[in-house]
Amino acid sequence: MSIYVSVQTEDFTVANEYQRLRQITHSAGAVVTFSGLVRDFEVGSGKQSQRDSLKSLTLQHYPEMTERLLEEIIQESQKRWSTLGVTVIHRVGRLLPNDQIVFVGVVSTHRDDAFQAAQFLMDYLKIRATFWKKADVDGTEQWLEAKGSDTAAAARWDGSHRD
Amino acid sequence: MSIYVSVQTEDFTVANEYQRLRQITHSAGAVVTFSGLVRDFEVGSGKQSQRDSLKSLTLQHYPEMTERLLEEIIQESQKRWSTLGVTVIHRVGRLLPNDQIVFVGVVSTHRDDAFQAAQFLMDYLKIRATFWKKADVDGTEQWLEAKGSDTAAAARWDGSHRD
Amino acid sequence: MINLLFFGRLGDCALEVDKSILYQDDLATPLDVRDWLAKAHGDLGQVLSEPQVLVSVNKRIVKWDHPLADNDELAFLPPVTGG
Amino acid sequence: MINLLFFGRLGDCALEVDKSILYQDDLATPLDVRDWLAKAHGDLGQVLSEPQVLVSVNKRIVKWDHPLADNDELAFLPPVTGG
Repeated sequence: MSIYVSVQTEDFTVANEYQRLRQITHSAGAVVTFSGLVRDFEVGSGKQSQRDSLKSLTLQHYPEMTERLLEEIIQESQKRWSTLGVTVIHRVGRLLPNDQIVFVGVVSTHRDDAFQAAQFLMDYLKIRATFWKKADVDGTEQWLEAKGSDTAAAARWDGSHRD
Repeated sequence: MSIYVSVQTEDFTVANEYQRLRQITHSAGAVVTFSGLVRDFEVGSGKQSQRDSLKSLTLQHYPEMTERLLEEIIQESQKRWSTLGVTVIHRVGRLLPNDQIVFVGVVSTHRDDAFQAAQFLMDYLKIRATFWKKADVDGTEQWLEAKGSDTAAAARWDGSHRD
Repeated sequence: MINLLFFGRLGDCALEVDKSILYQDDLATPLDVRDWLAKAHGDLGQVLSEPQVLVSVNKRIVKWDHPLADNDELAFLPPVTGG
Repeated sequence: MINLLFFGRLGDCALEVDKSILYQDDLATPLDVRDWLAKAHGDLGQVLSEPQVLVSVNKRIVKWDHPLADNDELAFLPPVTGG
Protein backbone atom coordinates (compact mmCIF):
# COMPACT_ATOMS: atom_id res chain seq x y z
CA MET A 1 0.00 0.00 0.00
CA SER A 2 1.46 3.30 -1.12
CA ILE A 3 0.24 6.62 0.28
CA TYR A 4 0.90 10.12 -1.04
CA VAL A 5 -0.47 13.14 0.82
CA SER A 6 0.20 16.76 -0.04
CA VAL A 7 -1.17 20.12 1.07
CA GLN A 8 0.14 22.65 -1.39
CA THR A 9 -0.43 26.03 -2.98
CA GLU A 10 0.61 24.75 -6.42
CA ASP A 11 -1.87 23.23 -8.82
CA PHE A 12 -1.83 19.47 -9.42
CA THR A 13 -1.96 17.56 -12.68
CA VAL A 14 -4.45 14.71 -12.86
CA ALA A 15 -2.38 13.06 -15.59
CA ASN A 16 0.68 12.85 -13.32
CA GLU A 17 -1.32 11.66 -10.34
CA TYR A 18 -3.01 9.00 -12.46
CA GLN A 19 0.37 7.76 -13.70
CA ARG A 20 1.75 7.67 -10.17
CA LEU A 21 -1.16 5.50 -9.03
CA ARG A 22 -1.07 3.26 -12.06
CA GLN A 23 2.61 2.55 -11.67
CA ILE A 24 2.40 1.44 -8.04
CA THR A 25 1.72 -2.18 -8.93
CA HIS A 26 0.97 -4.55 -11.78
CA SER A 27 -1.94 -5.94 -9.77
CA ALA A 28 -3.84 -2.73 -10.44
CA GLY A 29 -7.21 -3.35 -12.04
CA ALA A 30 -8.99 -0.09 -11.25
CA VAL A 31 -7.99 3.53 -10.78
CA VAL A 32 -10.57 6.03 -9.55
CA THR A 33 -9.78 9.73 -9.43
CA PHE A 34 -11.83 12.51 -7.94
CA SER A 35 -11.06 16.14 -8.71
CA GLY A 36 -12.88 18.93 -6.96
CA LEU A 37 -13.13 22.29 -8.72
CA VAL A 38 -13.98 25.71 -7.32
CA ARG A 39 -17.51 26.48 -8.44
CA ASP A 40 -18.62 30.00 -9.19
CA PHE A 41 -21.48 29.62 -6.75
CA GLU A 42 -19.66 27.98 -3.89
CA VAL A 43 -21.13 30.41 -1.37
CA GLY A 44 -24.22 29.64 0.67
CA SER A 45 -26.37 26.70 -0.28
CA GLY A 46 -26.55 27.28 -4.02
CA LYS A 47 -28.69 30.37 -3.86
CA GLN A 48 -29.24 31.57 -7.40
CA SER A 49 -28.77 35.18 -6.36
CA GLN A 50 -25.17 34.47 -5.45
CA ARG A 51 -24.31 32.66 -8.65
CA ASP A 52 -21.42 34.09 -10.62
CA SER A 53 -20.51 36.40 -7.78
CA LEU A 54 -17.63 34.41 -6.29
CA LYS A 55 -14.38 36.15 -7.17
CA SER A 56 -12.00 33.90 -5.25
CA LEU A 57 -11.65 31.38 -2.46
CA THR A 58 -8.84 31.52 0.04
CA LEU A 59 -8.00 28.31 1.85
CA GLN A 60 -6.30 28.21 5.21
CA HIS A 61 -5.17 25.05 6.97
CA TYR A 62 -3.36 23.91 10.09
CA PRO A 63 0.06 22.73 8.86
CA GLU A 64 1.20 19.31 10.09
CA MET A 65 -2.16 18.65 11.72
CA THR A 66 -3.89 18.57 8.34
CA GLU A 67 -1.39 16.15 6.83
CA ARG A 68 -1.63 13.87 9.86
CA LEU A 69 -5.43 13.90 9.76
CA LEU A 70 -5.40 13.09 6.04
CA GLU A 71 -3.11 10.14 6.73
CA GLU A 72 -5.44 8.98 9.50
CA ILE A 73 -8.42 9.16 7.15
CA ILE A 74 -6.51 7.09 4.60
CA GLN A 75 -5.63 4.53 7.27
CA GLU A 76 -9.29 4.39 8.24
CA SER A 77 -10.19 3.71 4.59
CA GLN A 78 -7.68 0.85 4.50
CA LYS A 79 -9.54 -0.91 7.29
CA ARG A 80 -12.64 -0.94 5.14
CA TRP A 81 -11.44 -1.52 1.58
CA SER A 82 -8.61 -3.32 -0.09
CA THR A 83 -6.59 -0.66 -1.88
CA LEU A 84 -3.10 -0.68 -3.37
CA GLY A 85 -2.42 3.04 -3.38
CA VAL A 86 -4.05 6.28 -2.29
CA THR A 87 -3.25 9.90 -3.14
CA VAL A 88 -4.79 12.93 -1.46
CA ILE A 89 -3.81 16.43 -2.56
CA HIS A 90 -5.46 19.55 -1.21
CA ARG A 91 -4.61 23.04 -2.32
CA VAL A 92 -4.44 26.04 0.00
CA GLY A 93 -4.05 29.75 -0.63
CA ARG A 94 -6.05 31.80 -3.11
CA LEU A 95 -8.05 29.96 -5.77
CA LEU A 96 -10.27 31.19 -8.58
CA PRO A 97 -13.52 29.78 -9.97
CA ASN A 98 -12.88 26.61 -11.98
CA ASP A 99 -9.50 26.04 -10.30
CA GLN A 100 -8.72 22.56 -9.08
CA ILE A 101 -8.93 22.43 -5.30
CA VAL A 102 -8.75 18.79 -4.20
CA PHE A 103 -7.66 15.46 -5.66
CA VAL A 104 -8.32 11.97 -4.35
CA GLY A 105 -7.03 8.97 -6.27
CA VAL A 106 -7.26 5.29 -5.41
CA VAL A 107 -5.83 2.24 -7.16
CA SER A 108 -7.13 -1.22 -6.31
CA THR A 109 -7.50 -4.69 -7.73
CA HIS A 110 -11.30 -4.53 -7.94
CA ARG A 111 -13.30 -1.49 -8.94
CA ASP A 112 -15.64 -1.40 -5.95
CA ASP A 113 -12.78 -0.86 -3.51
CA ALA A 114 -11.46 2.10 -5.48
CA PHE A 115 -14.88 3.72 -5.90
CA GLN A 116 -15.92 3.27 -2.29
CA ALA A 117 -12.59 4.29 -0.79
CA ALA A 118 -12.40 7.45 -2.93
CA GLN A 119 -15.90 8.48 -1.94
CA PHE A 120 -15.22 7.72 1.73
CA LEU A 121 -12.00 9.75 1.63
CA MET A 122 -13.79 12.78 0.17
CA ASP A 123 -16.62 12.52 2.67
CA TYR A 124 -14.30 12.33 5.67
CA LEU A 125 -11.83 14.87 4.39
CA LYS A 126 -14.70 17.37 4.26
CA ILE A 127 -15.64 17.00 7.91
CA ARG A 128 -12.34 16.06 9.51
CA ALA A 129 -9.38 17.72 7.82
CA THR A 130 -8.38 21.14 9.15
CA PHE A 131 -9.13 23.40 6.18
CA TRP A 132 -11.10 26.63 6.24
CA LYS A 133 -12.45 28.49 3.22
CA LYS A 134 -12.91 32.22 2.93
CA ALA A 135 -14.88 33.49 -0.07
CA ASP A 136 -14.48 36.82 -1.81
CA VAL A 137 -17.96 37.64 -3.03
CA ASP A 138 -17.85 40.84 -5.03
CA GLY A 139 -15.15 42.28 -2.82
CA THR A 140 -16.64 41.19 0.50
CA GLU A 141 -14.73 38.44 2.27
CA GLN A 142 -16.60 35.90 4.35
CA TRP A 143 -15.69 32.61 5.95
CA LEU A 144 -17.80 29.72 4.67
CA GLU A 145 -19.99 27.78 7.06
CA ALA A 146 -19.75 24.00 7.34
CA LYS A 147 -22.54 22.26 5.46
CA GLY A 148 -24.93 19.88 7.14
CA SER A 149 -24.96 17.81 3.94
CA ASP A 150 -21.26 17.07 4.44
CA THR A 151 -21.87 15.72 7.92
CA ALA A 152 -24.70 13.60 6.55
CA ALA A 153 -22.48 12.31 3.73
CA ALA A 154 -19.81 11.16 6.16
CA ALA A 155 -22.39 9.61 8.50
CA ARG A 156 -23.42 7.10 5.83
CA TRP A 157 -20.15 5.23 6.39
CA ASP A 158 -20.89 4.67 10.07
CA GLY A 159 -21.57 1.15 11.19
CA SER A 160 -19.94 -1.95 9.87
CA HIS A 161 -21.35 -2.21 6.36
CA ARG A 162 -18.80 -2.30 3.56
CA ASP A 163 -21.25 -1.20 0.89
CA MET B 1 -25.42 17.40 -20.81
CA SER B 2 -22.56 16.32 -23.05
CA ILE B 3 -21.98 12.66 -23.95
CA TYR B 4 -18.93 11.09 -25.55
CA VAL B 5 -18.90 7.37 -26.36
CA SER B 6 -16.15 5.53 -28.18
CA VAL B 7 -15.33 1.89 -28.86
CA GLN B 8 -11.81 1.86 -30.21
CA THR B 9 -8.67 -0.18 -30.66
CA GLU B 10 -6.42 2.78 -29.79
CA ASP B 11 -5.40 3.57 -26.25
CA PHE B 12 -6.96 6.52 -24.46
CA THR B 13 -5.30 9.24 -22.40
CA VAL B 14 -6.85 9.99 -19.01
CA ALA B 15 -5.37 13.50 -19.10
CA ASN B 16 -7.20 14.34 -22.34
CA GLU B 17 -10.46 12.81 -21.18
CA TYR B 18 -10.24 14.70 -17.90
CA GLN B 19 -9.68 17.97 -19.75
CA ARG B 20 -12.59 17.27 -22.07
CA LEU B 21 -14.92 16.74 -19.10
CA ARG B 22 -13.61 19.71 -17.17
CA GLN B 23 -14.12 22.07 -20.07
CA ILE B 24 -17.76 21.17 -20.66
CA THR B 25 -19.04 23.77 -18.23
CA HIS B 26 -18.01 26.28 -15.59
CA SER B 27 -20.62 24.81 -13.25
CA ALA B 28 -18.41 21.76 -12.81
CA GLY B 29 -17.62 21.03 -9.20
CA ALA B 30 -16.60 17.40 -9.40
CA VAL B 31 -14.94 15.14 -11.94
CA VAL B 32 -14.73 11.40 -11.29
CA THR B 33 -12.75 9.16 -13.60
CA PHE B 34 -12.60 5.39 -13.59
CA SER B 35 -9.92 3.55 -15.55
CA GLY B 36 -9.96 -0.21 -15.84
CA LEU B 37 -6.67 -1.99 -16.46
CA VAL B 38 -5.99 -5.51 -17.72
CA ARG B 39 -4.85 -7.52 -14.74
CA ASP B 40 -2.35 -10.30 -15.08
CA PHE B 41 -4.75 -12.69 -13.37
CA GLU B 42 -7.93 -11.75 -15.16
CA VAL B 43 -8.77 -15.39 -15.86
CA GLY B 44 -11.12 -17.41 -13.69
CA SER B 45 -12.06 -16.14 -10.28
CA GLY B 46 -8.65 -15.13 -9.05
CA LYS B 47 -7.21 -18.61 -8.75
CA GLN B 48 -3.62 -18.26 -7.59
CA SER B 49 -2.47 -20.96 -9.97
CA GLN B 50 -3.47 -18.81 -12.92
CA ARG B 51 -1.78 -15.67 -11.68
CA ASP B 52 0.83 -14.21 -13.99
CA SER B 53 -0.15 -16.57 -16.75
CA LEU B 54 -2.30 -14.20 -18.80
CA LYS B 55 -0.42 -13.28 -21.97
CA SER B 56 -3.11 -11.18 -23.61
CA LEU B 57 -6.80 -10.40 -23.78
CA THR B 58 -8.66 -10.04 -27.05
CA LEU B 59 -11.87 -8.06 -26.99
CA GLN B 60 -14.62 -8.51 -29.51
CA HIS B 61 -17.74 -6.39 -29.70
CA TYR B 62 -20.87 -5.94 -31.79
CA PRO B 63 -20.30 -2.68 -33.69
CA GLU B 64 -23.15 -0.15 -33.61
CA MET B 65 -25.07 -2.23 -31.08
CA THR B 66 -22.39 -1.64 -28.44
CA GLU B 67 -22.32 2.12 -28.95
CA ARG B 68 -26.11 2.30 -28.81
CA LEU B 69 -26.22 0.24 -25.62
CA LEU B 70 -23.57 2.44 -24.02
CA GLU B 71 -25.64 5.51 -24.88
CA GLU B 72 -28.72 3.88 -23.38
CA ILE B 73 -26.83 3.12 -20.18
CA ILE B 74 -25.73 6.75 -20.00
CA GLN B 75 -29.32 7.92 -20.53
CA GLU B 76 -30.42 5.59 -17.76
CA SER B 77 -27.80 7.16 -15.46
CA GLN B 78 -29.14 10.63 -16.28
CA LYS B 79 -32.55 9.67 -14.93
CA ARG B 80 -30.95 8.92 -11.60
CA TRP B 81 -28.24 11.53 -11.14
CA SER B 82 -27.65 15.08 -12.14
CA THR B 83 -24.58 15.07 -14.36
CA LEU B 84 -23.14 17.64 -16.74
CA GLY B 85 -21.06 15.36 -18.93
CA VAL B 86 -20.28 11.66 -19.33
CA THR B 87 -17.54 9.89 -21.27
CA VAL B 88 -17.36 6.15 -21.88
CA ILE B 89 -14.47 4.66 -23.83
CA HIS B 90 -13.99 0.94 -24.27
CA ARG B 91 -11.09 -0.63 -26.11
CA VAL B 92 -11.36 -3.67 -28.33
CA GLY B 93 -8.79 -5.85 -30.04
CA ARG B 94 -5.71 -7.34 -28.42
CA LEU B 95 -4.61 -5.96 -25.04
CA LEU B 96 -1.72 -6.85 -22.78
CA PRO B 97 -1.53 -7.02 -18.98
CA ASN B 98 -1.55 -3.53 -17.45
CA ASP B 99 -3.08 -1.99 -20.59
CA GLN B 100 -5.96 0.40 -20.14
CA ILE B 101 -9.19 -1.27 -21.20
CA VAL B 102 -12.09 0.97 -20.17
CA PHE B 103 -12.63 4.58 -19.13
CA VAL B 104 -15.68 6.14 -17.52
CA GLY B 105 -15.65 9.83 -16.64
CA VAL B 106 -18.41 11.96 -15.15
CA VAL B 107 -18.53 15.69 -14.43
CA SER B 108 -21.22 17.08 -12.14
CA THR B 109 -21.96 19.98 -9.85
CA HIS B 110 -21.94 17.87 -6.69
CA ARG B 111 -19.56 15.04 -5.98
CA ASP B 112 -22.12 12.40 -5.10
CA ASP B 113 -23.70 12.52 -8.55
CA ALA B 114 -20.34 11.99 -10.25
CA PHE B 115 -19.31 9.14 -7.95
CA GLN B 116 -22.64 7.33 -8.14
CA ALA B 117 -23.13 7.78 -11.88
CA ALA B 118 -19.60 6.55 -12.65
CA GLN B 119 -20.07 3.46 -10.52
CA PHE B 120 -23.50 2.78 -12.02
CA LEU B 121 -22.11 3.13 -15.56
CA MET B 122 -19.35 0.63 -14.86
CA ASP B 123 -21.73 -1.84 -13.25
CA TYR B 124 -24.21 -1.73 -16.15
CA LEU B 125 -21.59 -1.64 -18.86
CA LYS B 126 -20.28 -4.94 -17.48
CA ILE B 127 -23.58 -6.77 -17.79
CA ARG B 128 -25.24 -4.99 -20.71
CA ALA B 129 -22.75 -3.82 -23.32
CA THR B 130 -21.91 -6.30 -26.08
CA PHE B 131 -18.24 -7.04 -25.41
CA TRP B 132 -16.62 -10.45 -25.16
CA LYS B 133 -13.16 -11.22 -23.82
CA LYS B 134 -10.89 -14.01 -24.94
CA ALA B 135 -7.81 -14.71 -22.83
CA ASP B 136 -4.51 -16.12 -23.99
CA VAL B 137 -3.26 -18.10 -21.03
CA ASP B 138 0.17 -19.46 -21.81
CA GLY B 139 -0.71 -19.97 -25.45
CA THR B 140 -4.17 -21.43 -24.87
CA GLU B 141 -7.05 -19.18 -25.87
CA GLN B 142 -10.28 -19.30 -23.93
CA TRP B 143 -13.38 -17.11 -23.82
CA LEU B 144 -14.00 -15.68 -20.38
CA GLU B 145 -17.19 -16.51 -18.54
CA ALA B 146 -19.50 -13.81 -17.20
CA LYS B 147 -19.04 -13.26 -13.48
CA GLY B 148 -21.89 -13.60 -11.03
CA SER B 149 -20.36 -10.76 -9.03
CA ASP B 150 -20.96 -8.40 -11.96
CA THR B 151 -24.65 -9.29 -12.07
CA ALA B 152 -24.83 -8.72 -8.33
CA ALA B 153 -23.08 -5.36 -8.64
CA ALA B 154 -25.58 -4.13 -11.21
CA ALA B 155 -28.52 -5.44 -9.19
CA ARG B 156 -27.73 -3.05 -6.34
CA TRP B 157 -29.05 -0.16 -8.45
CA ASP B 158 -32.48 -1.75 -8.84
CA GLY B 159 -35.37 -0.06 -7.15
CA SER B 160 -35.90 3.61 -6.70
CA HIS B 161 -33.19 4.53 -4.23
CA ARG B 162 -30.79 7.21 -5.39
CA ASP B 163 -28.10 6.29 -2.92
CA MET C 1 -31.30 -13.38 -47.07
CA ILE C 2 -30.81 -13.61 -43.33
CA ASN C 3 -27.34 -12.60 -42.15
CA LEU C 4 -26.07 -14.60 -39.21
CA LEU C 5 -23.60 -13.44 -36.58
CA PHE C 6 -22.14 -15.48 -33.75
CA PHE C 7 -20.28 -13.69 -30.97
CA GLY C 8 -17.80 -14.78 -28.35
CA ARG C 9 -17.41 -18.51 -27.87
CA LEU C 10 -20.43 -19.12 -30.11
CA GLY C 11 -18.28 -17.97 -33.02
CA ASP C 12 -15.81 -20.81 -32.38
CA CYS C 13 -18.64 -23.33 -32.75
CA ALA C 14 -19.95 -21.73 -35.92
CA LEU C 15 -16.80 -21.63 -38.01
CA GLU C 16 -18.29 -24.03 -40.59
CA VAL C 17 -21.66 -22.33 -40.77
CA ASP C 18 -22.69 -20.32 -43.84
CA LYS C 19 -23.31 -16.83 -42.41
CA SER C 20 -25.84 -15.95 -45.07
CA ILE C 21 -28.98 -18.05 -45.36
CA LEU C 22 -31.91 -17.81 -47.71
CA TYR C 23 -34.95 -16.13 -46.20
CA GLN C 24 -37.76 -18.70 -46.35
CA ASP C 25 -41.12 -19.41 -44.79
CA ASP C 26 -39.99 -22.22 -42.51
CA LEU C 27 -37.28 -19.99 -40.97
CA ALA C 28 -39.77 -17.47 -39.61
CA THR C 29 -38.17 -16.85 -36.17
CA PRO C 30 -34.73 -17.02 -34.49
CA LEU C 31 -35.93 -20.24 -32.86
CA ASP C 32 -36.58 -21.77 -36.30
CA VAL C 33 -33.10 -20.76 -37.41
CA ARG C 34 -31.56 -22.22 -34.28
CA ASP C 35 -33.36 -25.54 -34.78
CA TRP C 36 -32.38 -25.58 -38.44
CA LEU C 37 -28.71 -24.93 -37.53
CA ALA C 38 -28.85 -27.68 -34.90
CA LYS C 39 -29.78 -30.27 -37.52
CA ALA C 40 -26.55 -29.80 -39.46
CA HIS C 41 -24.34 -28.71 -36.54
CA GLY C 42 -25.28 -30.55 -33.36
CA ASP C 43 -22.60 -28.92 -31.18
CA LEU C 44 -23.65 -25.44 -32.28
CA GLY C 45 -27.32 -26.24 -31.68
CA GLN C 46 -26.43 -27.28 -28.16
CA VAL C 47 -24.54 -24.09 -27.22
CA LEU C 48 -27.17 -21.87 -28.86
CA SER C 49 -29.81 -23.55 -26.67
CA GLU C 50 -28.09 -22.63 -23.42
CA PRO C 51 -30.47 -20.46 -21.41
CA GLN C 52 -28.00 -17.54 -21.10
CA VAL C 53 -27.69 -17.12 -24.87
CA LEU C 54 -29.58 -14.09 -26.18
CA VAL C 55 -30.64 -13.32 -29.69
CA SER C 56 -30.85 -9.98 -31.48
CA VAL C 57 -32.42 -8.93 -34.76
CA ASN C 58 -30.99 -5.84 -36.41
CA LYS C 59 -28.99 -5.11 -33.25
CA ARG C 60 -31.95 -5.18 -30.88
CA ILE C 61 -32.38 -7.96 -28.34
CA VAL C 62 -35.56 -9.87 -29.21
CA LYS C 63 -37.46 -12.94 -28.05
CA TRP C 64 -36.82 -16.25 -29.77
CA ASP C 65 -40.22 -16.09 -31.48
CA HIS C 66 -39.60 -12.63 -33.00
CA PRO C 67 -40.75 -12.64 -36.66
CA LEU C 68 -37.89 -12.50 -39.15
CA ALA C 69 -37.98 -10.44 -42.34
CA ASP C 70 -35.83 -10.62 -45.45
CA ASN C 71 -32.40 -9.00 -45.00
CA ASP C 72 -32.56 -9.16 -41.22
CA GLU C 73 -29.32 -9.41 -39.27
CA LEU C 74 -29.67 -12.20 -36.73
CA ALA C 75 -27.04 -12.40 -34.00
CA PHE C 76 -26.47 -14.97 -31.27
CA LEU C 77 -24.95 -13.49 -28.12
CA PRO C 78 -23.42 -15.36 -25.20
CA PRO C 79 -23.22 -13.56 -21.81
CA VAL C 80 -21.17 -10.39 -22.21
CA THR C 81 -17.83 -9.99 -20.46
CA GLY C 82 -16.75 -6.40 -21.06
CA GLY C 83 -15.47 -3.75 -18.70
CA MET D 1 4.72 30.06 27.22
CA ILE D 2 1.50 28.85 25.64
CA ASN D 3 1.27 29.56 21.92
CA LEU D 4 -2.22 30.42 20.73
CA LEU D 5 -3.63 29.81 17.25
CA PHE D 6 -7.04 30.86 15.96
CA PHE D 7 -8.27 29.41 12.68
CA GLY D 8 -10.91 30.44 10.17
CA ARG D 9 -13.32 33.12 11.32
CA LEU D 10 -11.95 32.83 14.86
CA GLY D 11 -8.79 34.46 13.57
CA ASP D 12 -10.72 37.57 12.53
CA CYS D 13 -11.95 37.96 16.12
CA ALA D 14 -8.50 37.45 17.60
CA LEU D 15 -6.50 40.04 15.66
CA GLU D 16 -5.76 42.04 18.82
CA VAL D 17 -4.87 39.06 20.96
CA ASP D 18 -1.29 38.38 21.99
CA LYS D 19 -0.61 34.92 20.51
CA SER D 20 1.96 34.03 23.13
CA ILE D 21 0.86 33.93 26.76
CA LEU D 22 2.79 33.15 29.88
CA TYR D 23 2.27 29.61 31.17
CA GLN D 24 0.84 29.97 34.66
CA ASP D 25 -1.07 27.96 37.26
CA ASP D 26 -4.43 29.62 36.74
CA LEU D 27 -4.34 28.85 33.00
CA ALA D 28 -4.25 25.10 33.52
CA THR D 29 -6.68 24.05 30.75
CA PRO D 30 -7.99 25.34 27.38
CA LEU D 31 -11.17 26.29 29.22
CA ASP D 32 -9.18 28.50 31.61
CA VAL D 33 -7.50 30.18 28.63
CA ARG D 34 -10.82 30.74 26.94
CA ASP D 35 -12.32 32.30 30.04
CA TRP D 36 -9.24 34.47 30.48
CA LEU D 37 -9.43 35.64 26.84
CA ALA D 38 -13.14 36.40 27.25
CA LYS D 39 -12.39 38.85 30.05
CA ALA D 40 -10.35 41.14 27.80
CA HIS D 41 -12.07 40.33 24.48
CA GLY D 42 -15.79 39.76 24.97
CA ASP D 43 -16.54 39.10 21.29
CA LEU D 44 -13.80 36.52 21.04
CA GLY D 45 -14.94 34.82 24.24
CA GLN D 46 -18.39 34.52 22.75
CA VAL D 47 -17.34 32.87 19.47
CA LEU D 48 -14.89 30.56 21.25
CA SER D 49 -17.78 29.37 23.42
CA GLU D 50 -19.91 28.25 20.49
CA PRO D 51 -20.52 24.50 20.84
CA GLN D 52 -19.04 23.67 17.40
CA VAL D 53 -15.65 25.16 18.25
CA LEU D 54 -13.01 22.52 18.94
CA VAL D 55 -9.72 22.91 20.71
CA SER D 56 -6.41 21.17 20.06
CA VAL D 57 -3.20 20.96 22.02
CA ASN D 58 -0.03 20.27 20.06
CA LYS D 59 -2.14 19.49 16.99
CA ARG D 60 -4.33 16.87 18.70
CA ILE D 61 -8.00 17.53 19.38
CA VAL D 62 -8.52 17.51 23.16
CA LYS D 63 -11.27 18.16 25.67
CA TRP D 64 -11.61 21.60 27.16
CA ASP D 65 -10.29 20.33 30.50
CA HIS D 66 -7.10 18.87 29.02
CA PRO D 67 -4.13 19.83 31.22
CA LEU D 68 -1.80 22.36 29.63
CA ALA D 69 1.99 22.22 29.91
CA ASP D 70 4.61 24.89 29.27
CA ASN D 71 5.33 25.42 25.56
CA ASP D 72 2.07 23.81 24.46
CA GLU D 73 0.50 24.95 21.20
CA LEU D 74 -3.17 25.64 21.85
CA ALA D 75 -5.42 26.09 18.80
CA PHE D 76 -9.07 27.05 18.49
CA LEU D 77 -10.80 25.46 15.52
CA PRO D 78 -14.18 26.39 14.03
CA PRO D 79 -15.99 23.76 11.94
CA VAL D 80 -13.81 22.79 8.97
CA THR D 81 -14.84 23.59 5.40
CA GLY D 82 -12.31 21.87 3.16
CA GLY D 83 -12.77 19.68 0.14
